[in-house]
Amino acid sequence: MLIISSPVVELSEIQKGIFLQKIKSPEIAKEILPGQFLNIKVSEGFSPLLRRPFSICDVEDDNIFLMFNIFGEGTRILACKHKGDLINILGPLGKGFNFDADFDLAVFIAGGLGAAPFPFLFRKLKNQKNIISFVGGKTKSEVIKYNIPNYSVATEDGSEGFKGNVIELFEQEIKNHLSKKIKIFACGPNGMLKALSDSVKKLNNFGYNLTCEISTESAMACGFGICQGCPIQDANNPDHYHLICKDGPVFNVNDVVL
Amino acid sequence: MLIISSPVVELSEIQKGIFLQKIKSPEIAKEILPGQFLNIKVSEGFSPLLRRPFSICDVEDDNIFLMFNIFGEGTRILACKHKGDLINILGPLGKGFNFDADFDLAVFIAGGLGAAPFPFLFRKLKNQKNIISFVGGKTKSEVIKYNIPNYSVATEDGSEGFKGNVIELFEQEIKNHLSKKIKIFACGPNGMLKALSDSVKKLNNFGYNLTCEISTESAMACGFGICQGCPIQDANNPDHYHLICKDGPVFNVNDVVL
Amino acid sequence: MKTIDLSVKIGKLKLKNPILLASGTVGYGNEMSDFIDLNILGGIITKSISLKPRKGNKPQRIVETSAGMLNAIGLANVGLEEFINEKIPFLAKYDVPIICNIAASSIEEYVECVKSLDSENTIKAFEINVSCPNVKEGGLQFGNNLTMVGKITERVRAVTDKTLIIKLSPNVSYISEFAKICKENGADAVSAINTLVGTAFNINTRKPKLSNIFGGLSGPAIKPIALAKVLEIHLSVDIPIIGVGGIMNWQDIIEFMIVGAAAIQLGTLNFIDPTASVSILKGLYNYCSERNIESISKLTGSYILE
Amino acid sequence: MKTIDLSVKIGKLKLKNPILLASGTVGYGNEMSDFIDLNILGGIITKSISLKPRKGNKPQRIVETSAGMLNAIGLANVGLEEFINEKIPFLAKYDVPIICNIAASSIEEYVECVKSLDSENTIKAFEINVSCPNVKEGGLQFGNNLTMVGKITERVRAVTDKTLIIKLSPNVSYISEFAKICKENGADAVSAINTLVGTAFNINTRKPKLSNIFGGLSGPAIKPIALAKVLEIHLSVDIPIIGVGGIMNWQDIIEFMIVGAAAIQLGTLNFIDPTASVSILKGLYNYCSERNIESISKLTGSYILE
Ligand SMILES: Cc1cc2nc3c(=O)[nH]c(=O)nc-3n(C[C@H](O)[C@H](O)[C@H](O)COP(=O)(O)OP(=O)(O)OC[C@H]3O[C@@H](n4cnc5c(N)ncnc54)[C@H](O)[C@@H]3O)c2cc1C
Ligand SMILES: Cc1cc2nc3c(=O)[nH]c(=O)nc-3n(C[C@H](O)[C@H](O)[C@H](O)COP(=O)(O)OP(=O)(O)OC[C@H]3O[C@@H](n4cnc5c(N)ncnc54)[C@H](O)[C@@H]3O)c2cc1C
Ligand SMILES: Cc1cc2nc3c(=O)[nH]c(=O)nc-3n(C[C@H](O)[C@H](O)[C@H](O)COP(=O)(O)O)c2cc1C
Ligand SMILES: Cc1cc2nc3c(=O)[nH]c(=O)nc-3n(C[C@H](O)[C@H](O)[C@H](O)COP(=O)(O)O)c2cc1C
Ligand code: FES
Ligand code: FES
Repeated sequence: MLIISSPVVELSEIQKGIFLQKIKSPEIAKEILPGQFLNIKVSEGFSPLLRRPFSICDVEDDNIFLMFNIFGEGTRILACKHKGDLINILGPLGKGFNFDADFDLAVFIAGGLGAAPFPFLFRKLKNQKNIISFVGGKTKSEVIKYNIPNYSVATEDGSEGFKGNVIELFEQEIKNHLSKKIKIFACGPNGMLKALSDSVKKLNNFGYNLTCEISTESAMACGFGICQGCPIQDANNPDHYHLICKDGPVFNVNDVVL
Repeated sequence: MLIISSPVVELSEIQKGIFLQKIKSPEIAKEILPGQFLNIKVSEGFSPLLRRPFSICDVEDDNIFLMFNIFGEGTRILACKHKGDLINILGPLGKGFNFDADFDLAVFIAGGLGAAPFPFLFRKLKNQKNIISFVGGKTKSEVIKYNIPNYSVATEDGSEGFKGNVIELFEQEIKNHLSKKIKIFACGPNGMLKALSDSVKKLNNFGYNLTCEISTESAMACGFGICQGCPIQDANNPDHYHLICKDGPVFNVNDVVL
Repeated sequence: MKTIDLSVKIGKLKLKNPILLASGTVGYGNEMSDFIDLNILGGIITKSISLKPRKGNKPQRIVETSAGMLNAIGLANVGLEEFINEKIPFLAKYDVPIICNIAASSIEEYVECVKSLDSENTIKAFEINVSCPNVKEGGLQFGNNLTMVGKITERVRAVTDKTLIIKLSPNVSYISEFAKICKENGADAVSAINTLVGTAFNINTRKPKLSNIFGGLSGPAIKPIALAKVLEIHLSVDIPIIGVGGIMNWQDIIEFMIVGAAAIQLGTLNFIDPTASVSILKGLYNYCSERNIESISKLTGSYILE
Repeated sequence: MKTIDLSVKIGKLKLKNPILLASGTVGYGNEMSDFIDLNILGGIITKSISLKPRKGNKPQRIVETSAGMLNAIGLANVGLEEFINEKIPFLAKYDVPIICNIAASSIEEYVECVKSLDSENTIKAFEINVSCPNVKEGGLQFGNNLTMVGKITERVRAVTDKTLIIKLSPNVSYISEFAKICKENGADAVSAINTLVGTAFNINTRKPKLSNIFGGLSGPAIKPIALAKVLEIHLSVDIPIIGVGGIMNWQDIIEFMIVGAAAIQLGTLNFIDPTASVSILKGLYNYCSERNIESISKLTGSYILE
């Protein structure tokens, strides 16, 4: 874990309202793994007070990439950084995806900005595994496909691809692949992860054996395990919470209760 | 009184650490008078919370000028504004110098950043009155002479001009002018204004008749008379404070106790 | 445009909207009238008035802090007589309810002030300041003393039929106990909160930044505390609450109403943006309109705690 | 380099410098040790420990506010047994005083905890948390009750000879009364302050942002209040005070010491910059050095009020 100030190289708007920030940070680039995150200080002083957590979106040589939209004050400030401005980064944080494991087909499922961690995961898996992806959003303009391989789209209003949510699409399509050894990697809103979790459990009850890792979110104060601010219910012990920042943000779907 | 967002035209560093900010604000330019001030919101949100008061330094056509150094957070933010950035201005505020009055010789006395209001006052008086100026500072680099006419310099360390404070220099030099009808305009730290006040009173006790206006400072919350945050003792009524923002910032030296 | 009823009631007092300007942050209205039409407001609460004029504390009276400010004005005010003669005539020209805030250093002084002002038609309600942290006598000595707050309420209630509001101190463990005693003694409403006691020192001189040493903390820094105090009162006492503390925009007002405020006061915000009420009114209107809330008063205490 | 003595004393406890890390903002030290050498610190105050493990409150536990944050962790902790077996061995490796913070919902539980821990050599002092705003039992019920705080102090004092610190609630009118009763009952020092009660609501759902509804406000927003509480205690009770609340840099520490703090705690700052103590130590050193202050402890209560 490092705390380091690194310069912005470039900010691009990959689609309306979705920003990709390239930061030169060889130290972070060297260490970080897909599914891990960074806790970013968006301003010099203490306004806003807390750091903001962002998934590592991609890594290319010495550069790291963040993907975000303008959500509130913090992301607004971040989107105003100019080339050369220093950004204070704390990370790499948390446990990322376990992508070395034994599987034939990787399934990416991304809801909205849940697309953020996949470019890096794709970079690590390509040429090694087969990958199919499902990306979803309320409407066409909210679907993010940036560096996501082999994708099908679901939109709730039917403005692009399958009409419905991305988990319904997944359920429909996964049937064609159930003979393979499947590992699902998912990131998105809680509701989506919950639906996915139910879906996977159902399939596994039918005797299939899908592995599924989900990347979860929570308000955070520290991001590295000292504040106890980011609990998620442990599925195996009703008296225990996992910490999303330290034990996660990626969990096996069987280990947590959403 | 207006509240208006006006664009920065240019920021120049007129000498090391001293900034001149040119802002296009025809509405303010039209109304404001020398010695009045503006209360500036330096950031978009509420950090820092309060506006920052600045004297009007100069006016040229539609443009107004502020002069400042980087003192704390607010002035640091102000100095980072780029061309075209909007600055929210509340003003014109307070009572300025009474420069139409009947006098032959205007005497400007400026301590450090107390030089700020004089370029505009000079613009109004030139071609109409004789002016001499005394500018002072701890050391050479702190003396500001920007658009101040006909000046003598005092530095406490003797690095430029007279060695001593600017009021001592004034006392020494004014002797050559006492036959004229003199009006003094002064701006600077409280200690300087206090020394000047004593000096003027001494001379007037000797039978001279110097008029003297001083521009005072105080921490302010509102700048327009509603918070009662900026009192200065009324010289004529021990039970009363004047408000620097509303009754001042310029006072006749006889009206206040420093 | 839909018609949304923005009006609210505080006891007998009907306000056209929930926006009041807080005592000590609007003077007696004249300076504010340079910036906005006072008639758009729900009401104006005048700077605390005392029987005799008060000079207030020596400078320095103001210190900025993180997302807040300390003030130690010391209730500087023109006194009852000048208020009646010089300030009320100006306010009388407007069609906006004037709430007269009163400060005093004895029960008798409160009573005398209210008595002398009760016949002024321009004054529609009294807000009794028992909670100023910046004066030696009265102030917190009263505001943090349950019995005293009860007595003041009772005695003032006896001399006026106008809407009576007690402005509570947040510098107590359980503000709801104070709200309760106000209600029992006949108050029509309570305002929550006045400022919190704070201080700041200059590390070079080692002297206090405020001549009064202690001051009152206001501004966005205190909003979470003010919200908690309003909710605490709303959860246990059935009395109209006027929410105040750190409100900076219309969203904050909705939040205060949800936790129990019937109306709110803008304080520190007036110093930074005296025109804020204009955009705030639009924000309140839109919030209600988008959610089909016909009357904003429905929001009061509409929290869902599960 | 001049030699400046940065050490301070809290009762019998000598600290190499005034910087303690506050309970609940440093866990049990292990995560922080990834960022700094724990040995540079004056001391570490462990997360509140209770007799049995506590799961803590449901999410959401954290809300950011203006220059502050609300937390409602609910004293989530591993419990006494795991603390002794798993956490102390790690802390024992360092040459830094460990202050064990204890939370409980009855006097007996406090006593039992302290008794069980008293023989641990690694623990150099106890900080008794009578002021957590985020739990139903204990917490403020105790912290705002003068008699109860006195009793807890007395009973805990009876079972330990180690330095005993009581961590006071700021949610009271006169914190000095509490400091006084702590002193009378044998406490060696008090910590001031714990968090202030606050809340925040989502205006779309009308639900509280924290599952616990109320939370504790910390961060720079509360600094002026914390300073005032420390000064209030220092002005009237002769007991070492550990200042805490909103400290963000070395200047804040000097300010706390000037108003009366013998040592200080860094809280929320640890979340934002876990390495802060390194630059802070330099700042403290330089401040003293430039002013020829040979021992930083001379700053404690060095205010000039005129
Ligand atoms: C592990 C993790 C990874 C994330 N990765 C990304 C990413 O790659 N791209 C992206 O756009 N967003 C990501 N988020 C969400 C991102 O942290 C929030 O959008 C961001 O904090 C909003 O800050 P703001 O100041 O713009 O919004 P504000 O609403 O002003 O923030 C106010 C407070 O709420 C917190 N907050 C707001 N939204 C969220 C949220 N959804 N989750 C957690 N805390 C929140 C903020 O951190 C802050 O403390 C991630 C969150 C987590 C926990
Ligand atoms: C009528 C008037 C005219 C002024 N004109 C000028 C000018 O032309 N050029 C210039 O450089 N400065 C001027 N000042 C001083 C200027 O307002 C302060 O330097 C500025 O507010 C510092 O803000 P900051 O955020 O950089 O400093 P900080 O120290 O971060 O400010 C903290 C707080 O203290 C207040 N404050 C700090 N210094 C002063 C001060 N000297 N007087 C009053 N309040 C202060 C700030 O307004 C703020 O509320 C003037 C002040 C007044 C009252
Ligand atoms: C400069 C100043 C002066 C104040 N004067 C008074 C006063 O005279 N009487 C009173 O009851 N409250 C007074 N207050 C308290 C405010 O009315 C209000 O309760 C407090 O500022 C909290 O609201 P805010 O955070 O929106 O400012 C004053 C506040 C400030 C900042
Ligand atoms: C997330 C969090 C958890 C805390 N947990 C505890 C605790 O377990 N015991 C305790 O005595 N204080 C606890 N506190 C209070 C801090 O120790 C400290 O008193 C308070 O945060 C004020 O300091 P600060 O403003 O520097 O954070 C906690 C504070 C925070 C922010
Ligand atoms: S965010 Fe602090 S423990 Fe997870
Ligand atoms: S600054 Fe508010 S009255 Fe002068």
